[in-house]
This record gives sequence, structure tokens and C-alpha cells, in this order.
Amino acid sequence: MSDDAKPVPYRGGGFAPRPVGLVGPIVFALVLGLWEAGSRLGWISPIILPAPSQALGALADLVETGRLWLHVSASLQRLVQGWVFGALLGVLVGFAAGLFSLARAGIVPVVAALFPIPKIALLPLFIIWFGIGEESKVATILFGTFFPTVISVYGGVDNVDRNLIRMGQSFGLGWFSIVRKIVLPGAMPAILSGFRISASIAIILLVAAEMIGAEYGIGAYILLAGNLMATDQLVAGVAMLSILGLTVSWVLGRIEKAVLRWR
Amino acid sequence: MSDDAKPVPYRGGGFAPRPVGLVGPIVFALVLGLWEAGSRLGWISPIILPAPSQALGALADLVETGRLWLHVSASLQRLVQGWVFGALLGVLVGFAAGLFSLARAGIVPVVAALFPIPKIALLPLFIIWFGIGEESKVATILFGTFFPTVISVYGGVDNVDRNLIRMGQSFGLGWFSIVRKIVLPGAMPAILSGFRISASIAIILLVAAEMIGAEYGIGAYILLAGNLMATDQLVAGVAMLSILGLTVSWVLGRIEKAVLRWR
Amino acid sequence: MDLHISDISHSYGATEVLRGIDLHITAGQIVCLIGPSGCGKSTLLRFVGGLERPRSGRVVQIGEPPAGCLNPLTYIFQDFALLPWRTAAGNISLVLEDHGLGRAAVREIVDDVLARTKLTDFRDALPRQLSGGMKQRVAIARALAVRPACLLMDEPLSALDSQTRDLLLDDLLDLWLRERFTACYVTHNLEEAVRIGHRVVVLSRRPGQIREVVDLDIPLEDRLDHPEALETRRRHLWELMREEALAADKELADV
Amino acid sequence: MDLHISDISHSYGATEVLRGIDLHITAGQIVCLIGPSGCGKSTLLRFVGGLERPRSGRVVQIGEPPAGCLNPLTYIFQDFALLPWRTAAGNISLVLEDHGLGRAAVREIVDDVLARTKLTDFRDALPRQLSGGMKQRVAIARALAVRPACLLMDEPLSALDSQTRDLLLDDLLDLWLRERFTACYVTHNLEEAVRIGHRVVVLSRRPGQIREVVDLDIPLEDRLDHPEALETRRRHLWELMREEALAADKELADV
Amino acid sequence: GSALAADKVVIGALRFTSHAPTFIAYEKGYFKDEGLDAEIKFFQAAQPIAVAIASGDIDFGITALTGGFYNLAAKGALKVVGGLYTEDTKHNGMAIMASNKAFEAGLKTPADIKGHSWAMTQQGSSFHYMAGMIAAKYGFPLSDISVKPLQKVGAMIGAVKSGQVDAMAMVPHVAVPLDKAGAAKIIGWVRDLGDYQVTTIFTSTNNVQNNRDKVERFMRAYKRAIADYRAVMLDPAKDPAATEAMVDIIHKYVYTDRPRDKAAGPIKAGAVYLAKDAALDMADLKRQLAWFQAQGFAPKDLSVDAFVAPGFVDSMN
Ligand SMILES: Nc1ncnc2c1ncn2[C@@H]1O[C@H](COP(=O)(O)OP(=O)(O)OP(=O)(O)O)[C@@H](O)[C@H]1O
Ligand SMILES: Nc1ncnc2c1ncn2[C@@H]1O[C@H](COP(=O)(O)OP(=O)(O)OP(=O)(O)O)[C@@H](O)[C@H]1O
Ligand SMILES: [Mg+2]
Ligand SMILES: [Mg+2]
Repeated sequence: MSDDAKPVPYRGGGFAPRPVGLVGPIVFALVLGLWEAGSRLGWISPIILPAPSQALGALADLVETGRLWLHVSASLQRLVQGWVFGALLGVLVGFAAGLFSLARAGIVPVVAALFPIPKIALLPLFIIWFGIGEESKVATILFGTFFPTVISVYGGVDNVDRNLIRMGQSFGLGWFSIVRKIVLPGAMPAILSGFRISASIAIILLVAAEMIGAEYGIGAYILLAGNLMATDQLVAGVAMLSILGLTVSWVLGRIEKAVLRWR
Repeated sequence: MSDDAKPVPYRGGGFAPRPVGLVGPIVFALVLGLWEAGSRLGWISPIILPAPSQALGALADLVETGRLWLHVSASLQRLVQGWVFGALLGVLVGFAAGLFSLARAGIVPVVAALFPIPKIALLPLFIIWFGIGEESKVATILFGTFFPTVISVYGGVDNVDRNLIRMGQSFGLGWFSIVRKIVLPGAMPAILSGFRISASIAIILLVAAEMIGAEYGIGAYILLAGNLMATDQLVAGVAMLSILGLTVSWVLGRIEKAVLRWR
Repeated sequence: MDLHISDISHSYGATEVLRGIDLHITAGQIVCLIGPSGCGKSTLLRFVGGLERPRSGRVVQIGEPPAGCLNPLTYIFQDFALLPWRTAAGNISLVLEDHGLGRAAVREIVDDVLARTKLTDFRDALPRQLSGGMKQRVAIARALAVRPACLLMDEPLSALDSQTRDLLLDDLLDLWLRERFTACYVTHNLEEAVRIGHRVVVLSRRPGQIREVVDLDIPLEDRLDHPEALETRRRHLWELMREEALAADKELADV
Repeated sequence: MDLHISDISHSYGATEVLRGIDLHITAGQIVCLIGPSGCGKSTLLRFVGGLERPRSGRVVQIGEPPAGCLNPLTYIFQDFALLPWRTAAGNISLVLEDHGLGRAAVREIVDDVLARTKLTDFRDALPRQLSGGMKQRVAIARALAVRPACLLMDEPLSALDSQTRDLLLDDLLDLWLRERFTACYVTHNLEEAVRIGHRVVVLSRRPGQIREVVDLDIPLEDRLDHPEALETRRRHLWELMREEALAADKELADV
Repeated sequence: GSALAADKVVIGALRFTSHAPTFIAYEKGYFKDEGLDAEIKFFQAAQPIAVAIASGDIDFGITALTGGFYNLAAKGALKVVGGLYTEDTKHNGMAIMASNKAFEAGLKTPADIKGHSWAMTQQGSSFHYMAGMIAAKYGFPLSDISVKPLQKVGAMIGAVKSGQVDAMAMVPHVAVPLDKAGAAKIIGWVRDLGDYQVTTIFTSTNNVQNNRDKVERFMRAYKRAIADYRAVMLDPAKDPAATEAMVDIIHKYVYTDRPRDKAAGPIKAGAVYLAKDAALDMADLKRQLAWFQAQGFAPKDLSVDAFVAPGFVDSMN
């Protein structure tokens, strides 16, 4: 090789973040460690934030008194009911909006107008409409999950490859067959990612829902802690919600993997 | 033509909802009309829901006393500040997560853990951290808009066509040039649709934010109405939020049209 | 079953796409449609298949489709149009499920068409696991499963690389020799047209009008033995197309 | 400036993609790479352009690129890779902006390459307004703007319909006759290869190895006058490819 | 005004008639007279006022003694410096109400509340304490009342109006119109349950320790306003002109969304008894703390002395 030969300069790579194994857990550990240290050394006043160990203590208290399960099960029940019905209704209405011009023209503006209404603003009315039992709590979560589900479902239906639908029609498939076998699976990725959002919202709304005469529930626990300014319990409750959120997102991830194996 | 000739059967069409002009306004008018009629005829008890005309009356009172503008301007200010900073921070952090492996590994799990925390649960802590002035209200909205923005921005960065990035690299463009001229415009559609979501959330959080020592603001007005069980004012306030939401969505639609003209 | 297209014109909004198309597709023959990009070939095919309705003119079928025909007019699409969430076999059974044939009958048909397209080993593969050529063979198998009277093919090979394309064209020829199906075959590729077409219909650029109809009288099975004759026809078609393409490439395609 | 590829091997995870590739690209010559789908042609081209690094082996450039050359190794992509949010002129100026040439100089270069690719009238058109052929001409103009020492073309014409492809191939030939650029040209299309290549390198199916190197000694400008010679070469290449394609089409492509 | 820069004080307030002395002292310049540059910050709920004092955002607040208050006080952040709203046998105070449904079913007196549901804002709130007072007075365990935390007074009213909760306690200016309109029934008064000092005036520990003089000046001004209020509002019939003038002052802050003539009624009706000279009922404070501790809403080791700063006001007992 001649001596004015030089390798071609490398200029590719990058722009493709890859999973870096343990960084997530390390970040969490670091944050918690610093926080604990700060609390112990008095840099973080207990009024501002309790130490993680204190929050852990509050959690341990809950476990000991056996109330953890009471709170968690009450919340889970509301969450599951509200979310399932909200999501189901949302999927139905979203499909209607995705498939029929008239339904879309009616549904879309109504959803746009009602979505930004904060559920806590309506609590007094919810009490009158649905009472102070489980209904109003479930309804709060239901309303919160319904609207984003509608939006993501009709977006998903819109995004189904029209070529596949034309293919179905060209083979004389019935309308219902096309919806069931082509539109539904085609919209599934969008529906599932809509579920991710609505599940987060449902968890967020737990606190709002349990404002209404709830004795047990993570939200009620947090509210009580807030009222009593028991910041250790407050943080413990918030951590429970966080863990709940991570769990739900993990479960949905599994479901996604199973249902969308074909991708 | 022979007489056993028959036209080819038509089996296409459908599955393409088209805008049906006036249905939206008609639906709104219908719902409001039925509601008003129901209230007047006594089918809907005023305890359950005030008539739209009553809510309109409450709104008219606001206009008359000149307090409408006070409330709206106070809320708008918080909304704009909280949303702008939240979105800005979210875009920055989202870009970091979209571009750097390490940043992503640290940011994504933290966002996943903190996103489902309801802002109202943290209000007592927010007061201690940010005081009772505008800071805590702005912070509430900021936190609410930050997380969804991060998620949609890094999703958008992920979705930028890698071929375009490789093209930029193959022409020896600098890293910063690629980010500015290829990644940013490429992620713009996702960023803008993230803004749509975060703007809705910001409006929803207005009520939570104005729980903290707010004198004026649509949220404060709603809260006061809720405290006094003044349902007419409650509905009037909620309607204001609705209109605000529609307005914001319309403005974002315009911006989208302008910025994404190239699509 | 013959197809007769009479005086079809169409426009989308302000763009006139087709103007006064008259065409007869005789049973057992393959009619190739060629023409520059955007001249309305796909649109015309959609009219023939009943997927869309023209502004004016009509498409009629003359005579009954043969017995046992489940879907007289059957498409094969350029992008294969396979459901990504169904296996090869599932994609084929999809078009049979609505006919109430019973499980065993469906399975039998699926196995038969998979065998005829040499896909038996891939019956449970998902589309993403298949190469382009195999995907299009699944699409062809699916079309054969409904025993069509007429195949409507919209650039069925143009998404494939040239070697695979050649192989698949041979397969299609074999198939025609055995089954003598009727077909309307849209293509950009003049070689394909002169190899598989009994007639080649040349459309002008948009608005598409019939510019010339070229009959190729050499039987399909003998075509490869007459390379010069085919080359002459190809040259002729190429000359027709070249001016159109040159002109079309100079226009802003604002869609 | 010559390019020398020595003993390149590569695998992605468990799939071996390339094995022991040695190749020399002489300045002023067009080397065509052909091979079945998935054999690693694009991968090899990425190595040559420095966009990726092979597991083993290396690519060196011998001699300095000519003066005024802004980007010695310049790609032309199959999918054009135009920024949809920039006009034709904007897409070209994109690759000049980082070199600190000054506004006037950039504008001059942009105007010049637009004129050379007959796109002057479309300088302010957005990609979505352009036909496929025009888009690829913008991509070519962009590549010319940086005065490359060697053009790396990855199936530059395969996204176009055959008429447009032919027109653009003529344009490329004209360009070469005027500018005598060096090029590495990946294609599936044997006709393209025999029309534009000084050498044709045939790769085997995955893992890609060099199966044969065919030198075409007829000068590019005279190629059209020797149709039979070209056809013989094409036939020869076709035979080489056919077996590979046949074998490749029988494998599950699980990606 | 004085040439010297006045001391700044920030007062947290709710838009309730029971906060009237704050508005009176501000409007009549009593704070200025003491060399205080006062600023009023409004809140939507009482709880954040206590939090805001703990965080140093405001200097003085007035709220009921709730679980949240005790927990903040236990962290040493707050000090009670005076008493305010007190239930008095001869004056207007909180009413105990039954829903129409429950009333018809036999809930006619507070003693009947045993076995019924009770609406309140939050656990550990003053409404919760009132349920405790009822249970104590009529000798049944608190667990015999099923308490419903509904977060907001509006929600409580809605729940009782619609018959979903049987009983609640309510401020007089809301209770009386509800009773008159037939939406619910007044079945008794909190004042009949025993002594109860509902709200206290409090400030930050820092102020008590380092700005004692400021607190003293504030309390002087506040006592003047209380005296003005007691002179007029506790007996509106005595001097109608003075009453109307005071209503004008209060209307600047309370019921601002309603015209003056519509607001005057509720303002007058909402005039509860305020302790003379902001005197503290130490015996009751001890009683209250004991109850909250028994319920687990206040730290066990907290004593009244730890959060009451003596010396600013007299004790009633
Ligand atoms: N649904 C539609 N709405 C509006 N315009 C359309 C529609 N479908 C097709 N067109 C336009 O009609 C013209 C003809 O389209 P068509 O797809 O039939 O062309 P083609 O001959 O098949 O082109 P190609 O060779 O590129 O496939 C094009 O200009 C296209 O943009
Ligand atoms: N980044 C990557 N990661 C993993 N596998 C890859 C990657 N890029 C390419 N491959 C695989 O490497 C093999 C060669 O790919 P390459 O794109 O180089 O083939 P090719 O010859 O260009 O094919 P084609 O003719 O279809 O363009 C293929 O099997 C492909 O799936
Ligand atoms: Mg077409
Ligand atoms: Mg390739």
C-alpha cells in the first residue's frame, strides 16, 4: 500500500440510545441515598421532607397493623372497576368515532370540550349524581380514563393501513369481519399505548376519587396524611402510587409484548 | 352488449370518516337545549344540575362585576408560565433522553416513577418547597406538564428517520447541526402533539394549583363555588375551563399547520 | 366471464385522472396496462374491481363466473397487503372464513394453494419473517384460494428485486399455463408486459387516455423463444412511453 | 483518490453478513456491486463511507482528494433522504452550511448544481411536491454540491419507475462523461450494472463473499452501440445471480 | 403614618365572617397605628394557612385546631397566641343538621345521631371533633357514628341535601337558610354540647421568640378589631347604622361575588361569637388535644404548653 494511504474517517454512530443496564436502579439508589444522608445530616429539614427511612417506617407501620392490604385492595378495586369500564366505553366510543362520519363529528368536539375539565372540580356534583359510595369514586376514575381512551382509539383506527381494509373489501369480507379482523388488530398498538396513558391517569385520579368519603384506599391514606401534615406517611403513600404506576406499566408492557408479537 | 351483462358490484368505500360540517355545533346546541328544557320543566332538579341559563347568569355576574378578567388573567398567567417552563424543561430533558444513552437510562425510570404521582397529593409539600405565592401554583402546573412532555419528546426523537441522520453524517454535518436541522424538525410533529396533551393537563391542574392560597383564578372561583355548593358558578367555571381548552387546542392546531406546512 | 369497460372518465377534485377509457378483457387472456406514473392505472383497476365508482362510464361483467368461484374479481396488490398479525396460512384463511365453508374445507384449500405456491414449509411464518418474494407468493396463494374468475394485479412484482421478480414472473406464467385465468395486469415494466401480456394497453400521461393497444400474438409459452420479436415490441412500447415520461417528469406533482 | 477495501468481515450479532471482502476502487471508475437481497451490499457501502465500522478489515483512501472537495465520500441514497421540511435549494444548502463558505458562495453552488440537474425551476419546491425522479435529481444535485471525490450510490434508481429510471441513468452517464467521478454503485438491476459499470462485483448470498468480478471494457459512451455484447454480459451475470436468488428465496428471513 | 419603615406582617385569611377582625383592623388602620405594614393573603382552605406559617410565608393565621395543626406544632414551628371563635351559649354558633330523609326517619335531636352517618371535611378536622363532642355528651362510642370525609364544605352540604349523609355541623349563615328552604333540618346547636373554642390565632415560633414586640403590636391591633366587632355584630339590632357600616367593610372581603344587598344577610347571620380580647380557653384546649391524641391524630407526647405561647392574651379560666 502506498504511504499516502489513510483510513477512511469514521463519522457514523450515535443517535441510538441503548439500554444501559443498571443506571436506572443506580439513579434511584443515589437519589434515595443522598436524600437520606441529607435528612440525617440536617440539610433537609423534616418539615420540608421526611427522610426515606421515616417514610419506610410509615410503610412498615402499615404492614404491621395489617392496614396496607386494606388500603391497597380498596384502591385496586376502584382502579380496576373505573379503568375497565372507562377503557371499555372509551374503546366503543372511539371505534364509533373512528368508523362513522356522523359519530365522529358529534363525538370529537364533545370530547375536546369535556377532556380538559378537572375531575376534582366536579366532585361536589359527582357526590350528588353518584352518591358517596363506591359509585362516585369509580365514576371519577371512569371519566378520567374515558376521554383519553376515546382519543387514542380513534387515532388508532385512523392509522390502520387503508390498503389492508381495501384488500378485505376486495375479497368481499363483510363489514363486521373487516372491523374485527383488520381494523381491531391494526388499531391495537395505539389502543394499548392509550391504555398506558389512561392507566397513569387512573392512578393519578385515585386521590381525587378518594376525596369522597373514602375510609380506606391509598388516596384516602395520602389525603389523611396531608391533613395531618404527616409527611412521612404522605411520602409513603406517594411511593405506593409510584410503585403501582410502575407495576401497571410493567404489566401493560408484558401484554403489549404478547399481543403485538407479530411486530 | 349481451344480456347476461351486469355491472361489477361495488364493494369499496367507507372506513374514512369525513368532516360533517355543522354536527359539532348542533350537538352542543342540542345538549344545552335539552338540559335547559329539562331544568325548566323540573325534570332536572336544581340540586343535581343548574340550568345552563343559570350558569350563564353566574357568568354574566362575573362580567358585570368585572371580575371575569381578574380570574381569567390570573389563571392565564399561571398557565402560561407553568406550561412554558414545564414544556421547555421537558423538551430539554426529553432531548437528552432521546440523544444520550446514559441520560435515557437515568431519566426514563425516574419519569416513569414520578409521572403517576398526583399533584394534589403533593400540595402540602409544594407549599413548603415553593411557598404560597405564584411559585407553588406555577410549580404545580410545571410538574404536571413536564413529565408528559419528556415522554413525547424522547418518543419523537426516537422516531426521527435514522436515514436522514445517516445522510447528515455522510455529508460530515456536525453533531449540533444534525440535532438542530434534522432531529429537531423531525421530532416536531411529536413535540407538538405532546404539547396538546400537556396543555390539557395544565388546564386540568389549574384547579389543583389554585388550591394554594389563590385569590383570583378560574380554579379558585370553581373551588369557592364548590365550597359554597353554588352549582351555577361551578358550572360556569367549568365551562370557562372547557372554552379555554378548546381555545388552546385551536391555537395549537394553527401552530401545527404553520410549523408543519411541509407535510 | 369477460369484463367490459365502457367510456370511463374520472377526476379527483380538480385533477382529471382518466378520460374516456374503453376496454374489453376477454376471458382467459392477460391484459397489461402500462403508462407513466400517476396516469390513473391503479384508479382504473379499482373501478374494475368495484372498489371505487367512476364519475362516468361503467364496468360490466359479461357471462357468469365459473362455478365454485368465491370472489370473481380478485386483487393482487403491489405491497402484498398481508395482515402482519396473521401467519401465511392465517392470511389465506382470512378470505375464506366469511364463506361458511367449514374448518376442514378451509384447511384443505389453504394447504392446496400453499403447495401450489411452494410455501408449504412456511405456513406458520409471520409476514415479517418472510422475504419479499415469499410475501408476494402468499398474496398470490390467497388470491388463488378464492378461485377468481379474473385476477386484478397492480404492479404485483414491482416491490421485489429484479431476480425475485424474474422468478415470480416465471411462476405466474406457469400458473397461467395451467389455469388459464383472466387477468388485468398493471405494470411499469415493459419486459414484464411483453412477457406476460396477450394485449398491452398503453395509457397517456394524466389524464389517462388509451394511446395505443398492442396485441402480442405469440403464445405465452413460446415467448422466450422469440427474443427479437419481443425486443422489437418492447422498443416500440418504450418509444411510446419515453416522451410521456419525459414530459411527466417536468411537472410539479403537488398532492 | 483510490479506495482500497481489504479483508472486510462483519456480523450483526449472530448473523454473519460479510466475509473477507477485498476490493480496489480506482479513481475515475464506476464499480458496480450486485448480489442477492440481504447479502450485505448496503453494509459494505456503509463501511466504505465511514458510517459504520467493520468487525475486521479496513477501508483506506489512497492519495489526497482533489482540491475544493468538501466531502470526499458522498452518498446518494435509494430513498433520496431529503429533508421534507426543506425546499430543493434548502436541501442542497444544508450540506454546505457547515463549511463556512458564506451566503453568496453557497447560493452560487446551489444554483449551479440545480442547473446541472435541470431543476432550476423547482428550487423552492418542497420534496412532497416533487416526483420521484425529481427527488432523486435533487439528491444527486446535493451530492454534486460538495464536489465529492467518490460517489457512493445505494440503489439510487430502484425507488423509481422504469421510465424515470432510464432517463436518470442517462443523466448519470452524461454526468460521468463530463466529470469522470469515481463511484461505487450498488444495484439489483443487471441492466443498470452493465450500462454504467466499469467493473461489476458479484457478491454471493449471505454471508456476502466476492463471487466474481466482471470487467466491462467497452467505454461507457459506446455501450449503447454494442447491445449484443452487453446482453451477453447481462446473461452471464444473470446466471450467476439466479441460483443465489433461488436459494435465498427459500429461507426464512427472521429479522 | 410614621417616617420609619413599618414592620411587614402577612396575615393568612379565609373569606369567612369569622375572620372579620382581620378585615376590620386592616380597613380601620389599626395595624398601621401599631406600625405594622399588613398584607392579607387569602386561602381556599385552613390547612394551607398553618403550612404556610410553618414555611415562613406568612406571619399570622386563624384556624381551628386540627390534626394537621398539632402535627406541625409538634415539629416546633407554630405557636398559638390567642383565641377567637368560641361557642357561647348565648350567641350564634354552629348548627347541627339532619337531612330531611334522616329527620323523617327519626333523627330529631343530636342524641339520635348514634348509628347515623356524619358528614365532615376531613378526618381530624373540627367537624370530626364535633362528632366526638356529640358522642361524648350522649355517652356512646365515636365508632357508633359513621364519619364521611368529603373534603369540602360544599360537598358536605350536597351530601346532606341529597340525603346521602344523615347529619353534619354547619356554620349558621348556611344552616339557617338551608333549614328555611326545607333542604335540611337544624336539630341542635354545638354550643349546647359544652365549651368549645373553635379557632385560635397563631404565629410562627420564630416570631414569638425573636419578634415578640411585633406579635404584641399585632395582638393589640387585633383586640381593638375584636372589640369593634363584638360591639356591633353580636347584637345587630342595637345600632343598625354601625352594623351596616361594618357590613360594608366585611363585604369588601366576603361574598364579593354577590351584590351588597344579597350579601348583607349571610354576613350578619354568619356573625359568630368571638372571645373577648382574644382570650384563650386553656381548659378546652387541653380537652381538645386529649381527644385528638386519643384518636391518633396528634402526637402522644405533645402538650398544650408546647404550642401555646403565654403572655399575649388572658386565659378564660
Ligand atoms: N383517493 C384519491 N384522492 C385524490 N387523488 C387521487 C386519489 N387516488 C389517486 N389520486 C390521484 O390520481 C392520479 C392517478 O393515480 P393512480 O394511483 O391511479 O396512478 P397510477 O397510474 O397507478 O400511478 P403509479 O404508476 O404511480 O402507481 C394521481 O395523480 C393521484 O395523485
Ligand atoms: N443494523 C443492523 N443490525 C442487525 N442486522 C442488520 C443491520 N443492518 C443490516 N442487517 C442485516 O444484515 C444483512 C445485510 O443487510 P444489507 O442491508 O447490507 O443487505 P443488502 O445487500 O443491502 O440487501 P438489499 O439488497 O435488500 O438492500 C441483512 O440480513 C440485514 O438484516
Ligand atoms: Mg398505481
Ligand atoms: Mg441494501
